[in-house]
Amino acid sequence: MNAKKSDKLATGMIYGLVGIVVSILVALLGYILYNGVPDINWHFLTSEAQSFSAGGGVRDQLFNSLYLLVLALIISFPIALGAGIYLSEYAKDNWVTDIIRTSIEVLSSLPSVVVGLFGYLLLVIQLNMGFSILAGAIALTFFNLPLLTRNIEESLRSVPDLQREAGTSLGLSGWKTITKIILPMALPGILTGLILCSGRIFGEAAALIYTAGQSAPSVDYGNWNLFTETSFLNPMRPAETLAVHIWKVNTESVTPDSSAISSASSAVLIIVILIFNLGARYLGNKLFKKMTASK
Amino acid sequence: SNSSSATKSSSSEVSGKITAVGSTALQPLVEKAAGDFQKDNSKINITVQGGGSGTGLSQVQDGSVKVGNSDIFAEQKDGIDAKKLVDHKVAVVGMAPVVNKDAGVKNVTMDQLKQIFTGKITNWKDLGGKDEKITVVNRAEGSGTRATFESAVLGGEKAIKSQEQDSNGTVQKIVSTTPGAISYLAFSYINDKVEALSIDDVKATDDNVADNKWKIWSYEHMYTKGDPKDATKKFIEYMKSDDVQKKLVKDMGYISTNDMKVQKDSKGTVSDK
Amino acid sequence: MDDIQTRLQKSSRATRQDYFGKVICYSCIGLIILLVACILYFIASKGLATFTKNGVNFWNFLTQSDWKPGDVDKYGNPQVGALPMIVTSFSVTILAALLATPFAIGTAIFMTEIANKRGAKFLQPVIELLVGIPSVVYGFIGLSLIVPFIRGIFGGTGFGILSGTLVLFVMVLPTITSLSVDSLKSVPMHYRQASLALGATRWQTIYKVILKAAAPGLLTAVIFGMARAFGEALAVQMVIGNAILMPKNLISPASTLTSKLTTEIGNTVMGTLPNNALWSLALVLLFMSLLFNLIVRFIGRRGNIKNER
Amino acid sequence: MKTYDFNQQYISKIEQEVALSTENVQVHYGKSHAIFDASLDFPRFQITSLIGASGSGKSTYLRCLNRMNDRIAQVDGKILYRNTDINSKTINVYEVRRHIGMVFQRPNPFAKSIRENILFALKNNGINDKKELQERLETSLRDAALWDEVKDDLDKSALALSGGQQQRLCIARSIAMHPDILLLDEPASALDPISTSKIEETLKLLSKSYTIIIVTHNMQQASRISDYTAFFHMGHIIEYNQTKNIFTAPEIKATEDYISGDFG
Amino acid sequence: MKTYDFNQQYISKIEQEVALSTENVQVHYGKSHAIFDASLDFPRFQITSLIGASGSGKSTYLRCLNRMNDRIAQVDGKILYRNTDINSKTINVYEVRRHIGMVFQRPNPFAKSIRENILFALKNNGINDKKELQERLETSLRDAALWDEVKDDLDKSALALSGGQQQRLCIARSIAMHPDILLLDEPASALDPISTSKIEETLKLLSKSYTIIIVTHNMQQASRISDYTAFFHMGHIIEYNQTKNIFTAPEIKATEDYISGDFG
Ligand SMILES: Nc1ncnc2c1ncn2[C@@H]1O[C@H](COP(=O)(O)OP(=O)(O)OP(=O)(O)O)[C@@H](O)[C@H]1O
Ligand SMILES: Nc1ncnc2c1ncn2[C@@H]1O[C@H](COP(=O)(O)OP(=O)(O)OP(=O)(O)O)[C@@H](O)[C@H]1O
Ligand SMILES: [Mg+2]
Ligand SMILES: [Mg+2]
Repeated sequence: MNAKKSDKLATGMIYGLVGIVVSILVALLGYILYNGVPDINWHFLTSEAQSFSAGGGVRDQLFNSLYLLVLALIISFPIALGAGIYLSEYAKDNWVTDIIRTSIEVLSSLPSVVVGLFGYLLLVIQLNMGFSILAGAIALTFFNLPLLTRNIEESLRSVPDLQREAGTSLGLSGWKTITKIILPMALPGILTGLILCSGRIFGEAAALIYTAGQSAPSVDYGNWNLFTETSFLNPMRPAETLAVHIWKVNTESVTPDSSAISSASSAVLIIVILIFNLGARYLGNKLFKKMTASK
Repeated sequence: SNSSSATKSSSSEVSGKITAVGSTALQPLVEKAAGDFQKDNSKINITVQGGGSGTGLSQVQDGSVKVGNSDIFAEQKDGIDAKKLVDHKVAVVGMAPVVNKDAGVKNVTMDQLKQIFTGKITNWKDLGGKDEKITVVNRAEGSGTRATFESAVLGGEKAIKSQEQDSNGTVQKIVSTTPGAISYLAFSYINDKVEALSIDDVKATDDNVADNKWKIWSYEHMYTKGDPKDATKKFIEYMKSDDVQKKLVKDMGYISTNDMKVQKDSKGTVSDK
Repeated sequence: MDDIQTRLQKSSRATRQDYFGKVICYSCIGLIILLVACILYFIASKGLATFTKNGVNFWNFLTQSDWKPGDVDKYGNPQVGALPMIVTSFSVTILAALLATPFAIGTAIFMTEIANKRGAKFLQPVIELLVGIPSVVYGFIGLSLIVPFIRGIFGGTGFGILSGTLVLFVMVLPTITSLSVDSLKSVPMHYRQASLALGATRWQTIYKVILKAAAPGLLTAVIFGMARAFGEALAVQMVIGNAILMPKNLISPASTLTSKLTTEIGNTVMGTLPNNALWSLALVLLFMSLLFNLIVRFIGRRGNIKNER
Repeated sequence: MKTYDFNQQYISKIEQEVALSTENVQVHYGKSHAIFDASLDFPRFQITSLIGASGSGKSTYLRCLNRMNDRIAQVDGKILYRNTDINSKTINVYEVRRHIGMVFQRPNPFAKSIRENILFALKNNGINDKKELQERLETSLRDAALWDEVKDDLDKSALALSGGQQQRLCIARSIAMHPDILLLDEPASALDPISTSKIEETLKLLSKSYTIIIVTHNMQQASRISDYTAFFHMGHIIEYNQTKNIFTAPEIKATEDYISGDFG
Repeated sequence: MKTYDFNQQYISKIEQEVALSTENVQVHYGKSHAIFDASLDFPRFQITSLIGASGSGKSTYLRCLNRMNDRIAQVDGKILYRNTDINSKTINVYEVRRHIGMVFQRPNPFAKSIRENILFALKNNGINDKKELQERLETSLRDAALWDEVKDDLDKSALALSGGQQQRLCIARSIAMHPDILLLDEPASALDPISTSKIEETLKLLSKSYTIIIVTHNMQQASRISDYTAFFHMGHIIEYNQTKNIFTAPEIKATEDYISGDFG
């Protein structure tokens, strides 16, 4: 019965660990939501931020965060997909691949400040983008790429080789096999990775302070022409995101209600991520079912 | 557009794009002013960003931005050629030592303050307060606030190695929650969660700053590379106008340059205006 | 017949597709490499300037503990000693990883091997949610909850390595957990079947079969967590105290490479020693993460060889 | 495919000692009903084979017998082993599986060395004596007709073996545990005739001291080695009898059709 | 296991038209030599079976014939198809595989619906005509003896089928491509006798217009369906001849031993 006892013991230990983790998580989320949710209201979500009087909102910051997220994903996902496919399907097991992997991992462990400053010097100054959403999105891409790439590679790898053989033996090109057979099967895993990355993008501040900027000039939400200065879609305008706003409010703001704004913004941020997570999960499941026709 | 447009200063035909980068402390003021300014000057587009005084000065020196915001004199910064830059002082900021409320001290002498920050006095009871260790929280090395404080208080001596924070908000929070903590804050960040000390029985008020009874203050600068032109010139004029100085500057907790009875140069020498 | 013969020799849609795919993938990977090379060059050129242009002694940089790039010591040499920050960075990272790993892997095991579908379904989004909480928020929660807590228990100011470790622990927990879950999930189902059919208990199966098969993945997960801890700035900066002192214990104020970097970079002027010195810190960060990666790679390879033989 | 009347079935009573029996076992995969009311007695120290068309539920049923379906399917009914209902919630499933070993349709060796594959479960079981381990290693590999091929490569990864070799390793792994009952799900479908016949001989030998239940598609195999045979059809056990009766004079039409569909 | 003299081999010449032939094919997995000097001619519109013990290299050899070993192993020598050496680097391997289809030992349907499994490759091949697709879908499933079981569930996921059903689906998928040559690696090892015999009939029918090469462990199967048989032993092709000769009067001792090791 020794084995059974140690099984019980280990299971108990795992339950203990999970219990602690869950209580930390719940306490943390509870703390943020408890402090923040009472201050969230329609006005808060739909009005502009105020620099020194009370009653400011986060409309622009919220939109900027979402817009930046979408833009960053549009830029980074295809690159990461290509790189992930390369690593899982084409890369040979040699030193070149080793170097590639190492450099990707190094990229992922760069501190955000460094990436932000690099983005600042390269994009904002050198390439003359100015403080802009585009510069911010590209800076975020630097973070995203290693995470996404790795995740995509691993999801692809977890698809059994039998599937590759099936495709290959039917005379399908490697590319078709990968994109039409392997990729759909790897989709749920890829989606999880995407969600994780989106979360990071949403919460990232340090890299954006120097690239997307920390002010949110008011924009015209009716102006759909993205080449005009005031359009909300103009990728060349500076844009303070929600996370940067939280940072700014906490560090330098003189508004009397700064702590309420900061807690409410944090809560909004988390709620948005939650909605995003659940939505993506639902969508992913549907997509998977559709692509694989399983019931 | 060239110099001819600069002469018609009130016409709204002036157009252009201004980027102002630098001091995070000054950012809200400039940002707000820029917003108001653009209501009447729709062709001028102004972007205001933080990044720190050092960043502001180096960018304006490189010509990457039109305006560099700084809370430190360009002369005081290594690596900046102050001669190439033109200083526009847009506000005055007063700073006061703040302590955690339960230290039990409300007034210190300038010398005591110096001894605290150089590590010679380490307990509040030496100053008539509670028996509690003094926790010094300094500001980030190289920041304008620290430079101002040290030149006014330390007189050339070195501060002890201690905690450092780079923003008013964080310092305020740390001082208000850490027993025995002392640091210094711009007037606008002082609230009832922390105790602002008087120095030599002089209270930290705007009026005392205006006639230099209160010694710890500095300017907020907007630097341009050479004399400002066109849109930039118009905007800086606006910053110095009564619209901004009488209202916005006060609202943000700064002191208007117009109210000052004295002036300070980059070496810290104070003279009557 | 001839038709087929020529078709065998000629390229077809499939070859073109494959070529197309290869071009795309190689370009993507090329782009990433280019990017990494750019960043490396950028950081190296700035960070090395401290030693080449400003004449700081590299050995002193690594072993001395006075950090005053603006001043000179009595011999007229700039005082640029990064040792306290290097030590602190290492300490918080390793401590946070040590603390987080059992919790993260335990949770991952729970989610993949023990929990029913509903339990895992509940935990997963919650954990993913945590990744999205901004560093600033972690920092402020640390400042409002952890620092007073540590102060209450151990005395002192509450700022220091311990507070930094605790904040980082919570921050890297979700990262390590979700990556561990992925690697556990990728262990083939039939390993579990085989082990169970032999009468192994669930724990024996987990411990001897699944964890072993997933070991490289788990190691990577931990390293990723460490990388995140290493590079984290805003949150640590708020709770560690930012004092450039050799850490004497876990509760005295200290400063990490990143916290120093974040605090000061805005106040320095590009091209001057104080600025370059900060870039040297970034270079150290980069170098250390490179080192970590190489160690992992080495361990991973040894593990593989043992498995295959 | 013809449809048959499932009420028409012929389950013969077992005269000998019964090692394992099921009573009204039902299996559901979600909502789909895979096994209907399966009641069988497995005689001790005999080989029973389960035959039937692909998809008829043989694997599903077999997997119930040592609780391998626990997390996959909903299993109702009783499974009696040593007067205990091992399908009850309170049962120690590990102990069950230790006494009722299983070999799967697809070879599933661990990504360990050949030696470790065999010794893994033994060590788990607290057997640490070097000599005993070595001895079990050798005999189990011999019994599975694998010893000669791998004896010099015991520390090679099991994954480097061919499919057939892998399967024989899995059999060896199970035998090494000295189980009471051995369940085999088409263990020979990936084996060549020589290995197959060796395995069959082994099973024959083992049946002197073990109870063996084997799923097979191979009619000859069933008729050659098994004492009893159960015929599955669409989730129902249609006929169960001594193998010689089943193959010479099946009682039920469905069985006869299936067997004669064969190519004797 | 006895050791034989590998120089002693008997490879009969093919009189008929040759559909595919190999010349001195060598296969290495890294440093280990898996196939030695394999030279065979496969007659057109005939079934050739490859037999031999587990691990003797049958799968390895078969996989060379449509370049499935490209990324796994080092294959040297010539493989001639329509007067072209399809083992050359410049060959369009996709085109090769389109004409030389393959069915594997383990069923590997796509995670798609049954319909999509069949139609996917066809559509990729540029066949878009609805009627043609529907027709190929049905005939291929019929030929693989699966139509009756799945005709009402064509949009169900293929992964929900049982192992045997999955394998038949894979055969159908290959047939639907109308290949020239069909390679099968123990396609029936997971099938029940009824399906197996249906498949065998299908193969027989297909051999009127296709060249078929099949690896099998089942001696009866080999003797029943194939016209030619090649016997593999430890990476060498020891004997190759008409099936009836191989099974009645093998020339080489190793072959005889293997076949008589069987249980007729
Ligand atoms: N994991 C599963 N989930 C859902 N349905 C399943 C699962 N496994 C099997 N089935 C279904 O249960 C039925 C019986 O399958 P089972 O695998 O037991 O058949 P079998 O007799 O072993 O067939 P084969 O001879 O092909 O192995 C089949 O209809 C199959 O589709
Ligand atoms: N991917 C691989 N890597 C290394 N060695 C391999 C690989 N696949 C097979 N081998 C080795 O090559 C030899 C031939 O294996 P192969 O799978 O071709 O045998 P087989 O005749 O098909 O056997 P079976 O009847 O068991 O399927 C074996 O010794 C095997 O260990
Ligand atoms: Mg089965
Ligand atoms: Mg094989």
